[in-house]
Amino acid sequence: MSELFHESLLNEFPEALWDEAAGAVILPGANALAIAEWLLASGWDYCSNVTGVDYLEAEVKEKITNDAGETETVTRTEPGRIDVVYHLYSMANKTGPLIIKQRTGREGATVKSLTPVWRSCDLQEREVYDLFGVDFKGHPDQRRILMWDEFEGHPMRRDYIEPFDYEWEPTAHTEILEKHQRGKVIV
Amino acid sequence: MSLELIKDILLATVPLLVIFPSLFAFTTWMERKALARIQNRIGPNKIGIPCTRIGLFGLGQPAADGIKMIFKEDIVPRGADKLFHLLAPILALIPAMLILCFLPLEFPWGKFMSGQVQAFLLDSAVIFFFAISGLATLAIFMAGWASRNKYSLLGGMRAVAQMVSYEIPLVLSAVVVVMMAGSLNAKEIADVQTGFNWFVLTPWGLAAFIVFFVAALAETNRSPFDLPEAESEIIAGYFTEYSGFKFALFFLGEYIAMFAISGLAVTLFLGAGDGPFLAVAPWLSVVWFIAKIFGLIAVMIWLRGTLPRLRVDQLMAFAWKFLLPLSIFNILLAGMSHHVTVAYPGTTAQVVTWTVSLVGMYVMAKGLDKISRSTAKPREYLYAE
Amino acid sequence: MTQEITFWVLAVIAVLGALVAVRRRNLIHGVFALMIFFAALAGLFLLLLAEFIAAVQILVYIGAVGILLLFAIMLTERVTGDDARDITSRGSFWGWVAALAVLVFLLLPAIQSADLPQTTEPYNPSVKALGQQMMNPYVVTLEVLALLLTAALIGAVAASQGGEKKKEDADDA
Amino acid sequence: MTTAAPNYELLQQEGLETSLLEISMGPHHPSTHGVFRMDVKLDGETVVELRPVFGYLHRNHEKLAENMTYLSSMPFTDRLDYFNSMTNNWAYALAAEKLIEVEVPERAEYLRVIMAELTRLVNHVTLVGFFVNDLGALGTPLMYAFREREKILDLFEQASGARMMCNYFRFGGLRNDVPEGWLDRTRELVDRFPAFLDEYEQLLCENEIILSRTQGVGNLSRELAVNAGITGPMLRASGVNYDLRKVDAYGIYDRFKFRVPYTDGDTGDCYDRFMIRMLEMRESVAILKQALADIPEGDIIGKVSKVFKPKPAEAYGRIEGPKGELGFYLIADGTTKPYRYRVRPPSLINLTVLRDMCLGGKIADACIILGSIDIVLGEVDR
Amino acid sequence: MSILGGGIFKGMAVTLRNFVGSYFSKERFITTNEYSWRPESELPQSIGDYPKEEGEQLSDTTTVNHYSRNFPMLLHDTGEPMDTIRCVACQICERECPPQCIYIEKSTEKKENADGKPQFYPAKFDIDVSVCMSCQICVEVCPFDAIVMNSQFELSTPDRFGGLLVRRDDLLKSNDYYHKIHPQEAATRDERMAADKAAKEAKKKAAAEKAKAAAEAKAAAAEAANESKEDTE
Repeated sequence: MSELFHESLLNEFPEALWDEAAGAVILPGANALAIAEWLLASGWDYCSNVTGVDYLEAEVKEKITNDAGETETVTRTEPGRIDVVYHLYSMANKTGPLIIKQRTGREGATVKSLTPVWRSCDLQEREVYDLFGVDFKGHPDQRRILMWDEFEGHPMRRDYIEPFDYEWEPTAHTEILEKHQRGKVIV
Repeated sequence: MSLELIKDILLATVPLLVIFPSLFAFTTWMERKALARIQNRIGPNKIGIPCTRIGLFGLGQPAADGIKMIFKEDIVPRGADKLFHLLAPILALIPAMLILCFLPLEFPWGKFMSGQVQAFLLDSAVIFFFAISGLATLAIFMAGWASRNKYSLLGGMRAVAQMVSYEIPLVLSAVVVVMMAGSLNAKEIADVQTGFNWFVLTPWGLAAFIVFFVAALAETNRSPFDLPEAESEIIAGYFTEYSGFKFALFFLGEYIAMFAISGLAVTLFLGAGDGPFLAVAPWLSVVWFIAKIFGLIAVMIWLRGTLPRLRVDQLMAFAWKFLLPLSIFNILLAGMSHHVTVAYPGTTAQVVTWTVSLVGMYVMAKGLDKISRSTAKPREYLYAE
Repeated sequence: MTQEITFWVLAVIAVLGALVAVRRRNLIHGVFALMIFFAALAGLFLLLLAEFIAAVQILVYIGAVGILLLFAIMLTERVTGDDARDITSRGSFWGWVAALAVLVFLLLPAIQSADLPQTTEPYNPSVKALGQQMMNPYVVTLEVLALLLTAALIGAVAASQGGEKKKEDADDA
Repeated sequence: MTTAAPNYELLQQEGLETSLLEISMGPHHPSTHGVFRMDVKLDGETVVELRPVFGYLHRNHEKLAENMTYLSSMPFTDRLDYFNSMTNNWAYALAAEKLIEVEVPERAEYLRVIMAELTRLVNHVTLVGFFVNDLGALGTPLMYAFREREKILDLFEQASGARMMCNYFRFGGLRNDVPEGWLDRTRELVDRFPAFLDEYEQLLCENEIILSRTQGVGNLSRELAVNAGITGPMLRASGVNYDLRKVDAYGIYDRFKFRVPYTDGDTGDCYDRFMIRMLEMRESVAILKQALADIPEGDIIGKVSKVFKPKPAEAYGRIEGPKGELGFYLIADGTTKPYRYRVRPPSLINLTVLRDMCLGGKIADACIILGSIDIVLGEVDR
Repeated sequence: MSILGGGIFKGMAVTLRNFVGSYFSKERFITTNEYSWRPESELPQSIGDYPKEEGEQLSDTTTVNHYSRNFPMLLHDTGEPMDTIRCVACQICERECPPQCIYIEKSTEKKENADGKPQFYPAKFDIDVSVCMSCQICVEVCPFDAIVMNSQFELSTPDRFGGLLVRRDDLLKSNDYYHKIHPQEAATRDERMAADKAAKEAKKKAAAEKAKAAAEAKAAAAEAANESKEDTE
């Protein structure tokens, strides 16, 4: 049922986009909350999973048929973005996942919080705020959940650099670690 | 100062100070072994004869604990009230030791062979017993307050509330026996029960014994009522901030109080020192007395291994709404059955009063139970294919 | 001979306990000192072979009144007792004068004129006799006292219950 | 973490009612099942305010997985909910198998169900033991639970090599076949388990003290449970018949006939949660009997290379773990390492309603409500 | 429960049954550890008379057979350890190890190994046992069956720094020791290795024949070609 459902969602709210690769509906920033309420009303009563995904600035080579008809590869820089992915299920009629995403830029990332609609997003949105730095508008109690409050930075971002660990003591394992550090490049 | 008097007093009190702490050591071993066996474990079996491998079923464990406690560092929290922090364990121990003297134990040596002169052959022994055992409440409160720690404060408050409200059913259930025995003196109560007509074998005696035993459990903070030291809620309650020998003193106090209260239960209900073969060897009465005490303590350990803990408000409701009315009703029953048997001598009246009081007691208990705990019963569940 | 020694020891403990109870700044220490005073008093009763009264003294005064005081201190706010409020005793001079006056004009004459009974026959108190007494001549006073106490008990419960009622009404409204 | 360290002074309140006692039932507390802290404000014994604090066991499991191949992060899934390593592995294997086409042989499917149901028994029996231990029974039910758990852990050790950190599932099947004689030992254990369950129920289910302590405590309504994303036995105790073994019918659960116990939703308190787990154990025994009866011979793992490069795609695999719905959300970007690896922790999400259930109750109730939610801090903090 | 306190008495009956049962039925008294790959007679009856020889550890006796695993060990076939070592220092296990606790330094020159082929060998092979989480990933990814899980767990050392870094020579254990502690697993592993070797020989023989056949065919074709050339001249 969920495959068909996103058609009715799209024609209900034309401004929502459909991301074919991930099979997800991308909610526009403006009325994300309204769409969420509509979804809750139409049976999607259980929001199982809220995830933050961080995409860095990346060059994307695409084959496009330019005006002359042949295909040539054009490198386009994809701007960095953070997705907040919600997996919705319906406990009432036991139907499969409906995936909705909210997209925001990497600097000053702000997204509508869906906790007023589904309370299960409460702690998970706090975790995305804590580890990704996404500010959820309308979240009842937005604090750091896993890190201690005086912690700066957001560890799950791809470009996060660990602070120098001054309490670290050299042990026999150090040479092993240095060898692995040399060999491994954090992507 | 006649030396004779000093000798008598020493002969009466020193055995108490020697025998009961050693019984305390044995009880700690017994408790740990029994609890272990209930939980299918072995329990302490390594410490037997020092510097050898002979385990001797772990009988050396209490000695080892004692030595460990002596050498453990005694930490006093900075904010604590030093004087009262020190006084609390001592005050917990003194009343426990004191009430041991009121038990009608005739030690078989010296002049007391004939048993007439006993250190504290007081007329109002039972009232002294309850008066002095009330002091333990003070000690626990003092410990809770002096440690300046939130958890021990909670533990202290719970302890005071619990012991104050369980002392009344305790006293009232003892009143029945005193009424029937006609005297407050422990020795006379014991004499009335010689020859196997123990009070526990009469219906109102049995009811009073059950109420007394449950209230005694609460008085010594044992199993279903061990709220002051509820480790799952308030860490260790009033003795959270105690370590080293003060901690051991608290335990000594608790166990000796357990001995004392079960000793009184034995005196009042189970015919202190009364048992077979007394004619042959009168000194057997001490053995029977201590055997009965260990019987009661075994039941306490058994309860500790089985039952979870009550909540504070349920504890209070149980005392005021269940035990208290029950013990008052029991006094009425005892009075009624006494006068009926006096008025109509003969076995038919005896049988009638016994059945009436037994049935009445049970109906009253069921009624009270229904009022206080009406909704709690096992439920049925649905199944989905 | 031993009676005199124990009497003086108990008397001194009692007086000291009372003094500490009055002078101590920390209220909790004060209450516990008061209890030591009660205990010494019970000891004196024992000396007079009135063991029932001694037992009741311990049971009622230390067991109930003492704990009542502790509860009172516990439940009232900001009287934890160890903060540094100094007890000023401004008019201590006039206090001494009043005490001396009471001693000289009231106590001393009373002690001289009282004729203490010098009985010699052994006095053996027994609880049974006390019980008998309480039953036949004084049974009425006993019942009245019992009623009075029950009324007080019910009153106390109503008073504390009342508090909750008011609060509950406030919450419901 | 709270911002300023909560002041431990007695709060000075105006007026005459007693001051609030602020206690931090801190990371080091006997009944918080691990390093979990609750800042509790008490009025006497009643809980006025309760704030859970997480993060003491946080080691950023998800960032670790982004720098390792799919196979290398399988042993780390054991450390999520360290009571049920087999079901953690299965959830991760299920999600990864959606990324790559691999056909899981019959024997492996049967063994997966057997291992998962044995883990459910271990988890429920130990949880009931800890729950009653919080109630105050000095360890006796817990010791009986551990005695049974020992037998099952020995079976895990003989099958996978380790008692708790089994690391036994692989993408497309299992790491190695069970040694011979293992299935008979499991059949013997499963036959003896109902007798133990009867004794356990006789000890616990009609005990008046447990009845009066747990009934009416920590009520969770059906609507709040669904809205707060509660899953697992806690949800079924609040009256919603939602069990992923029946809804998704992943693996070969549709071949087994078993029942799902739930309530009619009018109470949903600690006693229901405790009883639902006791009844679920009997259903797991029923499944085990059927699975052990008709397990076929055959190889144990499908054709898949140890280090593989899945096509760029997203996959969300979820299973009915003993604590609730355990989900893995993997985003593959064509390399040997997952681009994003997200764990949906049932313990953390079930804690959303802890505050709603504890307010108004006593401090003793707060402990057993936390016990009835059944959290493991490895999964809460990841 | 009809009678008052019925549930509590039932519960007490259970604990009494367990109390009595713990003295009689073995079912209620599982504390002895009866898993060991050594016969019963060789097991130590009390802690007093063990370990017998110097260096032998108690853990050699009380380990679970089949697949119990603790820390890895390097295997060498029968004979002098360094000659018959199986590991060729290909460093796959070092790369795949999740907690990264293996450290290998490849030898510069090659050495004859068991079946005569010159191979590299690990000059240094250290495992930091304090970091290893005994997850057996290294055993799975090793193509030469050179590393296997040992079930010895008495590795405590007073020295916190170097003590827990187990060197190559302590890791090396013989294959028949492996057969002793994990009989079934060792057996399946040896069968599989034998089967692979046989398959390899068969493939090599087949390849050789094919190569010979192809050579003959080429030679025949060459002869046919130059015969046809001779015809055409």
